[in-house]
Amino acid sequence: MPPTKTRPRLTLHSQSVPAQLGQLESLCNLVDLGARSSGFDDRTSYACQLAVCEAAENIILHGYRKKGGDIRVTTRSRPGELTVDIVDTAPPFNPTMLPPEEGWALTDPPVGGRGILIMRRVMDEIQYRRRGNRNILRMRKRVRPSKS
Amino acid sequence: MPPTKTRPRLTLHSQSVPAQLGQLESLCNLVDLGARSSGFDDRTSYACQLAVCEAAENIILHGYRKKGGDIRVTTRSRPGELTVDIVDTAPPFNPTMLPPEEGWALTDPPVGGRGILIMRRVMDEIQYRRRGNRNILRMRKRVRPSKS
Amino acid sequence: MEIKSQVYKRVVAVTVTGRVDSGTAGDLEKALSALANEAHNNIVLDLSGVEFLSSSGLRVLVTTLKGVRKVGGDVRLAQPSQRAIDAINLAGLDVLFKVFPDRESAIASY
Amino acid sequence: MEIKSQVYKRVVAVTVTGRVDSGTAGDLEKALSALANEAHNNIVLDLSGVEFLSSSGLRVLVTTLKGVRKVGGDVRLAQPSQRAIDAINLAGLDVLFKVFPDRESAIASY
Ligand SMILES: Nc1ncnc2c1ncn2[C@@H]1O[C@H](COP(=O)(O)OP(=O)(O)O)[C@@H](O)[C@H]1O
Ligand SMILES: Nc1ncnc2c1ncn2[C@@H]1O[C@H](COP(=O)(O)OP(=O)(O)O)[C@@H](O)[C@H]1O
Repeated sequence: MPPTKTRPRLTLHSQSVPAQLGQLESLCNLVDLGARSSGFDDRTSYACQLAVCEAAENIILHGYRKKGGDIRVTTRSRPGELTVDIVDTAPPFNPTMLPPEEGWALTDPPVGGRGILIMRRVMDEIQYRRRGNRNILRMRKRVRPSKS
Repeated sequence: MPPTKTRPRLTLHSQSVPAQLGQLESLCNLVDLGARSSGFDDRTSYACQLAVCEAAENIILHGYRKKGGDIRVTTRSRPGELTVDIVDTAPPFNPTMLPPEEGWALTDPPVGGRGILIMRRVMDEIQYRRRGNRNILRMRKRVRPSKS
Repeated sequence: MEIKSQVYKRVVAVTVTGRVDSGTAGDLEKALSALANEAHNNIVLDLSGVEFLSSSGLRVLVTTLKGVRKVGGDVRLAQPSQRAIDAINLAGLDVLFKVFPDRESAIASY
Repeated sequence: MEIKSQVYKRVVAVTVTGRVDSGTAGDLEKALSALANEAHNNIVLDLSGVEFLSSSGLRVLVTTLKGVRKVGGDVRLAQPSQRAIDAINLAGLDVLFKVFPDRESAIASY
């Protein structure tokens, strides 16, 4: 008889905030909640917070610019896996289409362009969809359970 | 009727050590005992230790030189007053006869001659006697009782 | 975020604590460029108390570095927190900054 | 007495702890003159752990000071213990040494 397949417990956290830089810390706290629900350690949670913060920062600065709008962040936690959806209604932008970073000389380091690099390095998957007037950015982070 | 005059309690500590530099710490400990018996605080005790250590060091280095001999240190403690006798059988030397320090230029500070200066600055009285083959150096330190 | 700086003869030690993101990076930029304007170009950044460092903060670090390098200065990091190190590494900027285990050795490296 | 030294680019920080009297001053002299021989002439003496400092120890400090001054160096004191300060003051040598409240500012003063 095959073993009974039980679906791992799913935990959701979701928050919608106005697109303001002062809200970034609040979004980080949400991501931290989600990461903890997935059983991630502090360092992994921090990496996820960084990645989401970079995405949200871009939406505020490059997406909505000075115009207002909202950002909704939803986390889905399963043991060892965190999925984060970041949804906004700014003009369409697909960060997954950006070409990979070009090399640079130590004598002339790049001043910007670190945000999407950080997202890519932290996350295992990044998907972009446009639905109606919404940008939906889905990021996924997996952590192997440590042998304890 | 005049008030009864009670002589303040006297505490004695005494130790004889071979004239070796390695014994200085032991003499310091004795002086510390005496200073505590006089009710001195840590800082005042330290100053007394410094002064006695300088005298003993001189006896070892300039008095006995390489030749052997003993140094006896005796402390007499009364509340607020410490008397220390330092006795040796090295050639006669009267440190109280040394002229006071001459001024020196900041550009050419004196390398030595600090020992007797320290004794004089720490102690309220320094007396020297020669008895038979013995140098007897008596130092006295007084501390006003603090209003507590 | 809190910024404290200690100006020495040849070096200025800047202590940054708390959260450095796009909400606060502007203040850091102001503080660091003020020091550069006063010709304090040998900078030690004490990042031991940094709790969050986003790309906006990193941008300030790199901008400052490029500025002081032009006049022979440098930005060196003292006892960065694990979070500061992680952010710098993830951004691929670890090659840019000399890191020292304590303020003393960072200051004495100039 | 224990002596530790940390050699930096322009400064060497020497930490002296314990009892410095004629029984131990010779070792301090050896350590400091070895540094001078290697042309480490900007010396910071961390005296925070000094429990006793007799004229023999002070003699070493002054000798070292005179030696390094000849080649443009200095001996500066970092966070001296109250006992170290008392000995230096009683010996009237406080005018010779710059004193700093911590190692960092002493090192950065060069
Ligand atoms: N949500 C967005 N809407 C529009 N443009 C964006 C968005 N996110 C990123 N971009 C563009 O992609 C570039 C790279 O972004 P990023 O790697 O985060 O670096 P930075 O924001 O420091 O420039 C940005 O400079 C911007 O031109
Ligand atoms: N017990 C002693 N016997 C003989 N000479 C002494 C004695 N104590 C001190 N002196 C002489 O007095 C000088 C000054 O002593 P001091 O102030 O302690 O400085 P230092 O010992 O560093 O020279 C000594 O150099 C020594 O010539």
